[in-house]
Amino acid sequence: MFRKILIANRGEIAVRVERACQEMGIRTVAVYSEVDRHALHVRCADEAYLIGPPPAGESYLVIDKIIDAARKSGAEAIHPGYGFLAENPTFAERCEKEGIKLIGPSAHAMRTMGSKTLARKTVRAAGVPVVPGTVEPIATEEEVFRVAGEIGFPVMLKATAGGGGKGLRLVRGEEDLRSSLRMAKSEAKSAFSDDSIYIEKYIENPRHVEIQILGDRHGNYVHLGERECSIQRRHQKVIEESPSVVITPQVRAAMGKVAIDAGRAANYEGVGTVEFLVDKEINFYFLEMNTRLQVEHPVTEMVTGVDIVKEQIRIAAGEKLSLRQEDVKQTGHAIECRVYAEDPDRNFMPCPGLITSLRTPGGPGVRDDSGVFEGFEIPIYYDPIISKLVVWGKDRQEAVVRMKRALGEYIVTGVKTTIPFHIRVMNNQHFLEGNFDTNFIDKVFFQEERERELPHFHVAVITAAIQLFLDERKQAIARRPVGAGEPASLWKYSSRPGMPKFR
Amino acid sequence: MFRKILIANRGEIAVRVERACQEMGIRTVAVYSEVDRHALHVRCADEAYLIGPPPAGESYLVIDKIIDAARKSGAEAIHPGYGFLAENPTFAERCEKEGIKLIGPSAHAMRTMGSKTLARKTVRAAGVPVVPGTVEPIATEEEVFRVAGEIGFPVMLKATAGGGGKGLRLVRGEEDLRSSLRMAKSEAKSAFSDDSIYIEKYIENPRHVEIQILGDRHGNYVHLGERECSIQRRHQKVIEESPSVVITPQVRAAMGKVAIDAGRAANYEGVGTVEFLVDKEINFYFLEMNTRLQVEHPVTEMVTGVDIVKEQIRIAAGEKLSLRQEDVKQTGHAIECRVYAEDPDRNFMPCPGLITSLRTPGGPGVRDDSGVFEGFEIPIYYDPIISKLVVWGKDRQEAVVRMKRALGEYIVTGVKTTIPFHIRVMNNQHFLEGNFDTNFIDKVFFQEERERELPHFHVAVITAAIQLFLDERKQAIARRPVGAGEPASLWKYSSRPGMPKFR
Amino acid sequence: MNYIATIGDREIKVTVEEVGVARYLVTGEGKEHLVDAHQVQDSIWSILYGTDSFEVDVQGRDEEYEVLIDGDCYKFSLMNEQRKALIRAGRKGAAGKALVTSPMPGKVVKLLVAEGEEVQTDQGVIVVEAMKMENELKSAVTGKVKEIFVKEGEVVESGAKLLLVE
Amino acid sequence: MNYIATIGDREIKVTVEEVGVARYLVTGEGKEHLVDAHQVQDSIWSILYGTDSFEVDVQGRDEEYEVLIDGDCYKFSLMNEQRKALIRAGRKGAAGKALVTSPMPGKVVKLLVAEGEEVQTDQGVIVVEAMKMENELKSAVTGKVKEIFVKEGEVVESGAKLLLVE
Repeated sequence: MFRKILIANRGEIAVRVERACQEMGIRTVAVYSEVDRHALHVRCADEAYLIGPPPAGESYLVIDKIIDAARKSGAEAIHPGYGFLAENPTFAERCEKEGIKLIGPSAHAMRTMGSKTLARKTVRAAGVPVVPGTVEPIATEEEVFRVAGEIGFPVMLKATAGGGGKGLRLVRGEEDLRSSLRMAKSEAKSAFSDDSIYIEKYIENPRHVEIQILGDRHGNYVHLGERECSIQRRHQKVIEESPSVVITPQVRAAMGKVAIDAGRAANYEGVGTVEFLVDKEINFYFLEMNTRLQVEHPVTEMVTGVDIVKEQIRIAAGEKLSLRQEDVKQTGHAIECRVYAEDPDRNFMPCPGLITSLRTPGGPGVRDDSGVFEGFEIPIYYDPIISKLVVWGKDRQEAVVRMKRALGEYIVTGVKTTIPFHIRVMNNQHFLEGNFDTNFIDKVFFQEERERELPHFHVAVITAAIQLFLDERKQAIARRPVGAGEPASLWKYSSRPGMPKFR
Repeated sequence: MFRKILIANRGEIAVRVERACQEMGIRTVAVYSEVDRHALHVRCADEAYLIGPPPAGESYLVIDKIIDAARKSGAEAIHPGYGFLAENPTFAERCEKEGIKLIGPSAHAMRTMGSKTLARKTVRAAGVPVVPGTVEPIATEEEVFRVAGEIGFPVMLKATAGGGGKGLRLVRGEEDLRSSLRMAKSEAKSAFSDDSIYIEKYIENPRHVEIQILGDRHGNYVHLGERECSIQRRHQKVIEESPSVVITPQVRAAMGKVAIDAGRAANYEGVGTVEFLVDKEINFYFLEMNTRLQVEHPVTEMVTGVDIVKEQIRIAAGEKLSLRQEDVKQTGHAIECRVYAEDPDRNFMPCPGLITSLRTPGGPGVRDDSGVFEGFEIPIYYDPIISKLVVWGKDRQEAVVRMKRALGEYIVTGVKTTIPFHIRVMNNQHFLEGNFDTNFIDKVFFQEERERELPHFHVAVITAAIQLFLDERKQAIARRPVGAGEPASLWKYSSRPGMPKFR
Repeated sequence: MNYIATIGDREIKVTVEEVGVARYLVTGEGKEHLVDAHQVQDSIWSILYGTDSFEVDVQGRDEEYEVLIDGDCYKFSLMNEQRKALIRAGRKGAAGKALVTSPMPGKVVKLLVAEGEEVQTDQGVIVVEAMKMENELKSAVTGKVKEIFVKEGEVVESGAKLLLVE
Repeated sequence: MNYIATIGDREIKVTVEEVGVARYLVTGEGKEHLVDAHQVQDSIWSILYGTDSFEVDVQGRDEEYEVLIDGDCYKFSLMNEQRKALIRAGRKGAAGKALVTSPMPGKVVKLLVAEGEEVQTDQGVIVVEAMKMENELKSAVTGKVKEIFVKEGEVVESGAKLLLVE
């Protein structure tokens, strides 16, 4: 087993990996940019190396700096977490060259699955069902129009190097194709410095269900069942759960087998996730394979009892899988809510800033994977994730009420967070019934929210009035010139979700 | 099912019960004394009633005030938590008279088990093995000397109404008997306003193992296995775990059967705990039965997946047990550390005060049942418990390293806490080997701690020096008169545990 | 003290009177309520509204309040009566004017309109990027782009003036 | 700046020199260390001792420090050289004197000795109750009870003088 591991990441996932290492008796090495000196992943590590200025492009994404820190610290392995260099084959090759074990799959597997088009080719050859569309990146606008015509609208434009919902555009008709292509390419360029795009038939109202697999270098594979990831906004997952209400044991077994086949097809070593689109008839189509530890891995840990990060490290150290397929049992139900520093009442605008107070939820069945603490300033340079709140219940009903309870206990002040959004989802009838697809949030939820009456308007106004009463008494506050209040009061006021109605 | 429940308690256990109620859709009513207006159990409740001045004797222990709040709020049931009125038969009778359901056993069962002597009589009749000693409270000093002579030293003096280690005295020889009796009686008087004492043979180096039982009013009983509670200081539990390393499946089954027999003997309804002393040969003797929800119930919840508080509420509502004995499975290993506002380096002196900063542990397998938040002032009037930190691991080894990891993440400043003490226990070789008994902390652990060298003395001094350097530069601090530094420096300095040695 | 809360086109008058330590008699829409209010943690208030317990997160800048209770966000403006009267005066003739400001720190990626151009309510006028997400900001009113305060590529603070529609 | 740390009967000289923002060159027992020190949360410091990362909880009142690292409590006195010299002078003739103080707020339950009585090191001299626990405080030295500052039943603050043994 490794004696020392460098974690080439930051925030909650770096902390998650450090926790696994500490429990395995492995020394941890953190890397940090200039704004992250106070960050939790630095405070909790055994060693820490400064790797440059705040922008990821000058620190967390610079291979030379990561390798240099690994060499100086004598780390035998590097855990990339997710994002940053996690699915970068060049980095994987460099690690190999330097004789440092990258905790993840081979560069070859990353390349195969990293290119959506090559991935589709590969798994299709292995008998995995895929969505109709191109398997090659598309060169010209003309070609886009031709292919779209062939497979028929609606179509999806996707960044070949894509992930995390970036460089994705749904196009319902020819008229939007040109502008959407421009946006997709520009986003892809800025996010992955690669603007190549491919096109796919768009499955109407699909569910997004994924299978977690583990594979060792001895050719053993197991799957840990599915995660239901259909609760998305702007094509980005925000709530995940396991099991999925629509997946029967038979379908689960079939998806698991296919997922493992996909893994084998790429000689996959480590932990990986095979994503599927599931239509109304519960047909499933391969969407992509993520060759990394997934943000939402904890929901699977909660229902299977398997510590996925520890397994990942053992696999990287060359050990055989510690469990066989028949050892894997799903018990109860788990849900994860991703808590971001975003304002759900202003179209999820990012809200970086200082966390002025914090109360994390506790009690039975509650797990908080956080990257912050009271007094931490969330930098503007990285994804604004605060923590992943995960609950376990003996069934879905208990898990949902428990999540609602935990979200109610969760206090984060100083920055806006998505906690209120999650509470509203937990209260939504369709969600409670498990009746949703990937369009639920954008198409259904916000509509219903707009109609909803808010119950405690008087308490809200009265509390604000008491605060104002005390403020005014404390001092006559220097006020802004008359009328300057408008911008705030006019800013998209009319379309704010959750607006109370009066009759 | 009840629509509204009043929780006649405060702190972490009140919060724990509120959580269960919220998840069951039951409205919660908190009661609070004048110092507890800001307390978490008030903030998290649906309703709250002020019941008087800080001293428990004028608020949480005043039956009329609790009943009055229940009536005003329309609560159909009262959950007493532990301590305060939890095992008070008069209160139970009053609730019955008022037509309010007390969530706990009958007054009769409380009386039977509440009097240690009557309890011993009752369970002995039911065939439960008990420790040799008196079954009646002892009237005179003379009698104490006589009985002690009969059963032979060492003997235990115990408050008949006792609990929580109060009014307990071990006497090794006749010479200490008189003074110990005085201390025991005075403590019993102040703690339970009842100074009656009984005497028992003292089992040398026993383990303390207890069985959690559930019983409904339809005569169904199950046990949820054992809790190992041998890690005690001053006869008070500080660390509990399940399962116990010394209990085999056979012994577990035998203890479980006996525990249920004890419950039946008192017509016990609700959740209860039967405590046993276990000697070197794994003979077990009935010690006492606690007719309440136990502080350490979460360790059982973690290994069985049963929400004991919810079961307790369902039983009180007249429902049948939701599980049979064969449904009960222990999975993995759980450990609880009680985090108190006490100074482990000054003989566990209570340290009430303001919590100036807080970082609660998170990640996989960690549960924190807390009653505080950053900015909360721990009152001097009640037990100084801050929280119960509980972890689950697939085996004891993982549970121990996980607890160590979680304790390391746990930051509480402003008050001294027992967190450092727990970290040291998790590092102790005997504890790691599961090789301990109820004398471990007082007799073995502190001895070994005194011998241990501390590894990071330089970092400690250097950090303090940097702080002093910055303080001095900030301002010339007004200093105290020369020599006044002595009290602190002399206070039991010589016997502080964890003193570094230099060679 | 008298306050006016404005939510959408509706106004509520609230009177606050201190009647004890952290205890207030509050009158709103004819009803009287005894409120026990403690600011327990930063912007978090523990409110006993009668005997009902609420945790209330009050965030106000200037007269605009955003209050969170049980995950619901209550947005309204609140000011004392005199102040309200002043505002009413000040508002005269400003109708149909809308300043588009940046709701977060970020970078101006693209201007979608030019000065003098006609825009409709909710028409996208500018794209601001933060944390690699492009956000299209819309005009709140119908009118003409009077002035543009920023250039493409410019980094802007939260609340920065971007452009004015009149 | 030069400091003297005293632990038991041992003294360590430490020199602190600021060499950058939150960076210090620290010399102790002949060895030099580059230390990056940030007070991140109340009394908690994040220390990079070279590249080794520590979380250090520094609690000091007057010159007495209690420092927590990984659950271990390091207790020592620390002051600058000049101050140390003064103390040395001040200490003269004070040997064998011990003031017993209350380590927590509580109530004096029982005095176990009277003024003028002879006591041994670690002999119990007074019982203080806090949170229903009786705590017997012991004398740190052998000597005679010089003065008793409290009465039975009296409520005392943390750090209150209880009695003096000389």
